[in-house]
Amino acid sequence: MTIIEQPVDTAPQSSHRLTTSKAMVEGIEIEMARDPSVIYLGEDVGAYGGIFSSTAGLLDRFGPERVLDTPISETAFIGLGIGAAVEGMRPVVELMFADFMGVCLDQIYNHMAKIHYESGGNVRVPMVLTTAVGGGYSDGAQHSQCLWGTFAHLPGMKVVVPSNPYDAKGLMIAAIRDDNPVVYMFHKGVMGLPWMVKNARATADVPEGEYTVPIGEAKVVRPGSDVTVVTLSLSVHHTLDVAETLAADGIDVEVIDLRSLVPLDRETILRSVGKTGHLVVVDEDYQSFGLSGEIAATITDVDPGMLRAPVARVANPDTPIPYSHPLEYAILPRQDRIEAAIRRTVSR
Amino acid sequence: MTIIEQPVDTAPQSSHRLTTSKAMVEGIEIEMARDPSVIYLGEDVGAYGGIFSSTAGLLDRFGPERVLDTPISETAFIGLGIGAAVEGMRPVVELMFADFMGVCLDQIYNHMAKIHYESGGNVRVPMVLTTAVGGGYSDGAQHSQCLWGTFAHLPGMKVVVPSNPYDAKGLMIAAIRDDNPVVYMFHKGVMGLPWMVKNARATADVPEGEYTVPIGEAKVVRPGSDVTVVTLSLSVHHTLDVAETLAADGIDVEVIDLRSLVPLDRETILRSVGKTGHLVVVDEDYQSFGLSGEIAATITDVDPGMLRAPVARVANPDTPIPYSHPLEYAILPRQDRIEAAIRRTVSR
Amino acid sequence: MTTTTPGRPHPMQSELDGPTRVGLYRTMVLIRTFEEAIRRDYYADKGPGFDIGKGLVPGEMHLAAGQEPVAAGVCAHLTADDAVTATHRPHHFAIAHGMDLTAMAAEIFGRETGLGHGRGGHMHLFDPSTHFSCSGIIAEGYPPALGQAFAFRHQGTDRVVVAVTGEGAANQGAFHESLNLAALWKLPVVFVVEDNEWGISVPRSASTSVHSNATRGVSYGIPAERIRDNDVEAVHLAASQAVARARAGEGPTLLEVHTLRLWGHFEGDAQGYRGDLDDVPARDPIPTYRTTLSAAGLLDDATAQQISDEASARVEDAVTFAKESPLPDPADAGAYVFA
Amino acid sequence: MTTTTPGRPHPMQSELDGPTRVGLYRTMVLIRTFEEAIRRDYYADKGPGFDIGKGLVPGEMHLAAGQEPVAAGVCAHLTADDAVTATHRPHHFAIAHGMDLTAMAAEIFGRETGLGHGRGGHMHLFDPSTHFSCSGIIAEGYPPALGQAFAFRHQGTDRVVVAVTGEGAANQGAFHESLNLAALWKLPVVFVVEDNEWGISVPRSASTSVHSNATRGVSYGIPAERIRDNDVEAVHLAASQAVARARAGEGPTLLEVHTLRLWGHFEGDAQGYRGDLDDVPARDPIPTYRTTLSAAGLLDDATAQQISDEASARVEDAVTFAKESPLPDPADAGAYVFA
Ligand SMILES: Cc1ncc(C[n+]2csc(CCOP(=O)(O)OP(=O)(O)O)c2C)c(N)n1
Ligand SMILES: Cc1ncc(C[n+]2csc(CCOP(=O)(O)OP(=O)(O)O)c2C)c(N)n1
Ligand SMILES: [Mg+2]
Ligand SMILES: [Mg+2]
Repeated sequence: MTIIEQPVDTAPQSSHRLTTSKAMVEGIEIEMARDPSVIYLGEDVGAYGGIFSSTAGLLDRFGPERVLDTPISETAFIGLGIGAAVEGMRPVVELMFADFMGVCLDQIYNHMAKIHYESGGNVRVPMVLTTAVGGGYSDGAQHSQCLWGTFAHLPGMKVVVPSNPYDAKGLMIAAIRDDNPVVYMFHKGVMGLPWMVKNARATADVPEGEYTVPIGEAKVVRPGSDVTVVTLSLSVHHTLDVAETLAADGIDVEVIDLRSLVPLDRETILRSVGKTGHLVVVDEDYQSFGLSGEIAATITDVDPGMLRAPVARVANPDTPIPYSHPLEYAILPRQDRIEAAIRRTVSR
Repeated sequence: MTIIEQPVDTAPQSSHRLTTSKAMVEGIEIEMARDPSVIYLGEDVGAYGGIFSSTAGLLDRFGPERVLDTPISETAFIGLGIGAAVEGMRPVVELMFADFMGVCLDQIYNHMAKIHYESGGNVRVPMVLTTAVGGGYSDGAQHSQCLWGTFAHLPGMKVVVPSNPYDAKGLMIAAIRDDNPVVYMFHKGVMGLPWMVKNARATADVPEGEYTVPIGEAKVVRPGSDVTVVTLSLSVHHTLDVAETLAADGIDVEVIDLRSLVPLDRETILRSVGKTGHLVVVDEDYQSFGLSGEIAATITDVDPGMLRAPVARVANPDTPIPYSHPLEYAILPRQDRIEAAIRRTVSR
Repeated sequence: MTTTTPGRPHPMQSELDGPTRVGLYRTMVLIRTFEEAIRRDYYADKGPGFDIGKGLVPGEMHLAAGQEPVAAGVCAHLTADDAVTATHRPHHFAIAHGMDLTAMAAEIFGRETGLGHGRGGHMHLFDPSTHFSCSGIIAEGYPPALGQAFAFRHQGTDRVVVAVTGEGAANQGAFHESLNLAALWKLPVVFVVEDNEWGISVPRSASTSVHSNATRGVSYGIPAERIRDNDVEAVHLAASQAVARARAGEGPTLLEVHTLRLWGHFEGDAQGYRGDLDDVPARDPIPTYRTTLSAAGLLDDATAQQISDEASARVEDAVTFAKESPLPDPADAGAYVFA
Repeated sequence: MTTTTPGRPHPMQSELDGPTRVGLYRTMVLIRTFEEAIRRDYYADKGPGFDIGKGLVPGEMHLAAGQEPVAAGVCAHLTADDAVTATHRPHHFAIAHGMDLTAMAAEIFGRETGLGHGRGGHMHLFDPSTHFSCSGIIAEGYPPALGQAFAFRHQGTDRVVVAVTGEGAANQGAFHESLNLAALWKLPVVFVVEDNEWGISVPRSASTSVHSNATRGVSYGIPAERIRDNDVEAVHLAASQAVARARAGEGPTLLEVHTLRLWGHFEGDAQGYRGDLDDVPARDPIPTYRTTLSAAGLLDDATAQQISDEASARVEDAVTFAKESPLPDPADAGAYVFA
């Protein structure tokens, strides 16, 4: 991490109290130590330690043979990851921002994701593609997107999206050990970076040593009875904030952190909506043709009668992400919009 | 058209009886004749006339200054279209298969689609991106995809998907005249190509001269009272086939051809489902995180109570498209699956 | 190596020994025999008329007739431990690299016994036992080749990778990125550009700003060579040096071979755009090489016949196996999405 | 032109006249003054601590201090009818090409009066009146530049386009595709590579397989030149020839300028990875050029002060205008998605 560093938290704390970024790195580190076939490649992942601190310390520990700075050639180095995976390695490859998918999507969706199928199961591509997502700090239309709807739409790759330190580590270890390509999307706003707005839940106790969070299992992060909010990533935290506020008003919100988009844990969603009868989806990606529709359809696939009110979708309203702060906050699914949507939904 | 040519139809017919591909070309031709700033560029669009006959005859009529064969450099020539549009031209640029979006998506979604917004409306990008979609002829996982869900998810570009000669011409003229980027996705199976399986509705009477089909208006191509099928492109024809079969059994199917995905004509969908209470979505794209979910959400956004049965989604079940014919037909939304879904839906 | 090729010695004064030369011929004949059989069965049942989606072998079919010298000359230096990544036009490299004809044919016929259980098809042949793969997306086979090379070196072996594209594909971004990265990291890759002068209907002069892609080696600081005249022995020689460099850890080489697309871009292509069609048959490299070898006293008619018969027998066995194999069960279409 | 640059005449024997030389200096000073003001206001309100999303100017901020010679030397040959496409580090080119400082500053401050009504931000400056645009995606500004050039020629004008990237970006596929297509179609583009030796934390030696991108011109059959020493007059000279070629219909040229990243990749970058930091201040091209001009008797202290004062006045006017302008109305966030 090179951007003006500040001490994270000086209060006495358990030795395993980590930010999300450090938990993510710890997961990588454990696997690199355990399995010599794990390497990490990408732009500025060496001496810099990752623009969003996804690799801090790895170069020092594992050296330049296993932690590799690449040229700005995403097609070449993601492809390199694919070929290395095919030949038995377990590469973790970083696409610095998910927004850059457009220069290398062919390697991702036509190769990484399809080789296993095209080979009739004879070739495996056990690689992890890590990538930073999300806005909220005025980085403009090409550096703030979530785009998980796009990755999840295209078959053959798993997609995980941790929202907190525990999941960040456990999903990373699970992703590296998975025999399939796994896209690991981390929101800059959950990483606990010293140079971004502070998120209280971005630092937490994390077990030492290895453990996995199973890919494909959502988590009910707050049980509730009145309304189900299905969400992920940074929006989990905004939603939890709102749930606390609403609890004071007697509105009991159940919050589901999807954690994985592919496979999607439809059971957990159905169980919750079966109980609450009210569904709000909070999604920082573009609204149409994406995640929020898929969650609605998860219910209508089975029984639209479960829904006692319209499904509220709190997402980016199909707008490129504006630079100017008030505009950006207007299109992001933040506390104000989430709260309004929940109130509207439970009142019907 | 170079692939083994055969006479299309020798029966006496109106002089405006055209295949979809010829109707598409006629639309381009009218606009090129009318407006010297319209050019067409892409791979094999000159002497070859377009791999799927999207440009047959244009080189002869307009010459190599306006109908340009490009190198296989999609990023460069789509970008070229963008820059030319910014400077006042109206380029039509062909991406030979939508499947190739991965090598050039950045120009498409981060530039073509966003420049207008980023410029605060000061720069316009009036270009058309034409591209062939769809499978059904064993072209494998990298040459058979529809992917319209991906294009429609990313904001700033209109997306149109004609299913027949009339719409192909009218939407082409509308797209070229639109001041926004328009993605024009034509299914190989609706083009009426002599070397593909014949589709009865791929040849039809088309008005001579100019007319437009408004972008953003769906069309009820078959009115019915029992169930609404929302679909597009080749699937419209499969659905109409099934509707005829089911009519004999007293099941009255309303078929909506979306024609445009962006903007999406939600009114027409809501009006129909409001009437029938039953919804089936037929979509040749991947099922999850795409079009079919968005259509379901169009209802749940407003009133899930409109739905008297689960929404049936007949789509590609999130599988890369297999080469072998029986496998491919198993994953495509063809008549058998459409019929079963409609029967299941109306029986609930 | 230099970026342009000085005149090669006439094949009569070949540097190669007789068995090697006959071996190259045998490989070329096997490839052609396979392609002719596929072509025959491709058209066998497309009617009435021509429906690309019909028949024993549906879909697009890109055959490599005329380009056998490239595959034969290059792959002669490889073992099954080395990798090859090819293009939408992959059969010649697959065969030259030793792919099992039976599983290959079965895949092309879409059978459950095929390399990919019928999931891949002719543009998607994956064979772990020869480390062979290919892709239908132009130039996008290059990047994964880098990774195979990286793994081979990381694993402490001297295995190499051959990565193939056409001259049209060399104008795609992936070409540039791959050559730069391979050069920078000195990866054991031999990049092969098959210049058959056409990218579908577009001639090289309309796609490529320079006459030869060998010129482009200098952009990456790597040796590059253009092999003229579709000459299998010249390919063999150049490839032997390139493969040796890669094995020795000296990094990548770029080889461009000026070859010939004997048939259409894909089957069904009437090639109306092509002015040189009349000359093409005379440039067929197989009869030419046969003449050379017989003039050198290495190939009498009987041996040639025997080579041809052997090839036919192997190919027809493979095709028969394919045709007799079961089609995949539609109920299994969703298998193999995930491991 | 050759791919390597022979030693340039010492600036004392400049081929340029006095007013031109002072004009170049004036442009460089204006740029630097603007960047310093932005830097000041960038940090003005990021606290407590440093929160990148806070303050008058939030978000990433890539400043071009040290690279002024490139923009000043190239844009001296352009009029507002010519186009420039720049990168994530665009201010120096925007200013040298004559962008209105007021609307530019207002955009950077995210105001409704900005060039893009606050929608774009510092990486997305679009100015139809100077045909200026930029992009935050590496090398992806090149392809649209081809289209502007195409349109200019199609419209029968002799207008040209300057397209800029960094040396890191030159390893991206878009670079290769764009140079090939521009060369093939002889488009009036001048490609400029700013080699500041770094792509964020990665030195050129770890990203680029050759020492100079000028080497790569040969891959496209176009003239290419590397300008050493961050020398504004050498840039001016090379650009004059390149722009003249483009205007005359002779096609594109590739110019690489060896320049200097005086500050971090973006603001907040502590540059711990950078070993040359101590030497950097002494390589600042502005004081160096000032010394040259004053030695040549062209710039006394009073004139220098006047240039600096004028620049400050213009910049502070622009910044004041920006700060006093209204922020956009959140209710309008959805405007301008479609025309
Ligand atoms: C990215 C991409 N663009 C376009 C195509 C369509 N396409 C398939 S083969 C081909 C021509 C390839 O020419 P070349 O590289 O010379 O190979 P050849 O066919 O001559 O062997 C084209 C344009 C593709 N498959 N991928
Ligand atoms: C396709 C893409 N990959 C990565 C990035 C992230 N990124 C932004 S600037 C930069 C370094 C660019 O280096 P260079 O081209 O030398 O320009 P400089 O910053 O030195 O001006 C990188 C990697 C990006 N914006 N786009
Ligand atoms: Mg070719
Ligand atoms: Mg740089």
